[in-house]
Amino acid sequence: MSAATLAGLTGALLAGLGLYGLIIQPDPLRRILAFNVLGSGIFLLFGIIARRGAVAGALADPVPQALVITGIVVAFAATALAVALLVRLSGETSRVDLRAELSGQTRGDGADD
Amino acid sequence: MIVQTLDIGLAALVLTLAGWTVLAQATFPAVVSYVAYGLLLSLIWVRLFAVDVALTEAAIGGGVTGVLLIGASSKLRKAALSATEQELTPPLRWAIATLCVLATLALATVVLSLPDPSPTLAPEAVQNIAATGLGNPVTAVLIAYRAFDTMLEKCVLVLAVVGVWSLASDQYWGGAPGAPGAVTWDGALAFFAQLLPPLGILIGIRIFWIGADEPGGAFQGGAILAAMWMIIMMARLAEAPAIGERWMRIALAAGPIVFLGVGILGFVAGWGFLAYPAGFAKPLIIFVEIFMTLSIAATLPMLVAGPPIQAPRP
Amino acid sequence: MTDFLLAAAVFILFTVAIGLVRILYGPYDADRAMAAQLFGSGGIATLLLVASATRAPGVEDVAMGLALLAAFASVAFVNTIATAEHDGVSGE
Amino acid sequence: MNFALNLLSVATISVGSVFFLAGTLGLLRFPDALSRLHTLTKADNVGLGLVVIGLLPLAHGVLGGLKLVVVWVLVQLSGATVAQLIAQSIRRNGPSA
Repeated sequence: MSAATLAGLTGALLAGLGLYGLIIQPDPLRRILAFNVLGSGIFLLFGIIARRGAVAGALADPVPQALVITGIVVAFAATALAVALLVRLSGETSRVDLRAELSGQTRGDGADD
Repeated sequence: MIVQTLDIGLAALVLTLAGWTVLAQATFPAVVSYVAYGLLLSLIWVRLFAVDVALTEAAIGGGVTGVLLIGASSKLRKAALSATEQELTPPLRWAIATLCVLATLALATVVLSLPDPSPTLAPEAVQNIAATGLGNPVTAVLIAYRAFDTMLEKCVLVLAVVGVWSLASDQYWGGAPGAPGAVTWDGALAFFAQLLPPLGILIGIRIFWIGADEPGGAFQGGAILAAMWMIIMMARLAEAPAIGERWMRIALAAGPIVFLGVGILGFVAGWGFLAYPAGFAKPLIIFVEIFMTLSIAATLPMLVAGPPIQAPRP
Repeated sequence: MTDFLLAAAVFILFTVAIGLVRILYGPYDADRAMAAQLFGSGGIATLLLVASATRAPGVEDVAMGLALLAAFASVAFVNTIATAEHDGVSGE
Repeated sequence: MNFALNLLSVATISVGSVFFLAGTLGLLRFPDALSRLHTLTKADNVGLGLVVIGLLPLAHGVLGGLKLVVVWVLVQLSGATVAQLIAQSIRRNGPSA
């Protein structure tokens, strides 16, 4: 098995693991972490596509690499915004539970992404 | 043979740390696991010969995100944890686990059935690179071939800062994020924060500069500059600036605005929106990248610092 | 020589990785920060060895980036304690 | 000459690896937080230093070698600072901090 395939399978496992954490973790900060694990798994899939596209003059296809770099930046921005929302929520209500505030309203746990 | 041991070991370690990040009982171990996980990811990116990505992951995954998350875990520790949260029943838990295993299997099937030889844009990227005057195809993709993505990414960063700031209470609008005062000029941390930035700024500028031809570039260099500003603020050698400061606003918006300005200039001058004129591409690209680097160096610390919590000075 | 470098990389990576169990089992948060710190320098050594063995270009810059930021997580950790103290809340 | 340099590399990198092992053992086996801190922040600095010395003959030119040394200096600086900071926090708050 080549290094690229191995990294790809690792990426698939990371994505599954992150997805699991995103669903089962009650703590929103843990969900943010799980979301980042999920994201990095997907980035690795891009990485192996880049590596498999290597040609003379480039050790890896630059297009997926550039997409991943953009992705890392955007994921960081989203994480920072989610963390700021969470800290603000806890400062306001002294709790990090999303459900109590949302009962009776539309259920939306999408603050994590 | 040994290379395979290394790759399998890296994969096993990265999965272990991801498992701890997701499943650890307490939050702090999960956060520390995630920091170590970021370091391992950049090793894996080096193994995939994606050094530009490894550099980005090293700057963001290990350093800046670590500071953000460790700070968050400490701030949230004081908040009452959601005790009312109902536990998931075991059958539901199993159902979720099965779903995630299926998702993993689907992705793994995709990985194993990728076409061979793989479709690639690398030849085109390498062939046309002379027109940009650059030597690093990844930078060429970011700043020339797919400039639109990069421009929007910079806009996303500015929007994220606006989003974070919009969480401020009304009385703090225009004030500074972070705790006030407590300037201590002695101690190990202050010494470190005085010694590191000169070297770090040099390395950051170098990584930005060589990005034209070798792994590196505006984002990676900017992230390192951002980290140097963060260490100065963490050591309390300088306070976080008020978000109402004009220079702050200009620094944040300069990157996307200059990028967009050059793009529109191309539209007006007839060589195309977000395109560069033949023969003059590289100087223009460097010009855009300088402002992007500065913007990133200003944006990342502001994202980590969070919304303002001090009233603005009159 | 290549094989030796890779073997040394594998050895150092796994050695420092064993130390990571302190992240899970602590017992104190300081131990967790220390484990991450040791893993940081071990990871940098691994990176340098792998880069030298596989001749991947530009990896020294990655190592410099990691080395610049090696202290950040621990500094953030110590800062959170200082902040907690300042607010009159001690650690756990 | 080349053989002698290779031998030097092998020797220093091997000894460096042993220091990493020592640091890990200290982190795992030592009874209290301060002694754990002591071993690990010293062992990993020496370990990395020896690995860097071993890699110097294989570096790409003077700039490559300089970068290796810079990496080591930076880790040294970080390790020393972190050791100070964590030790101070342990001394003030007890190990539970």
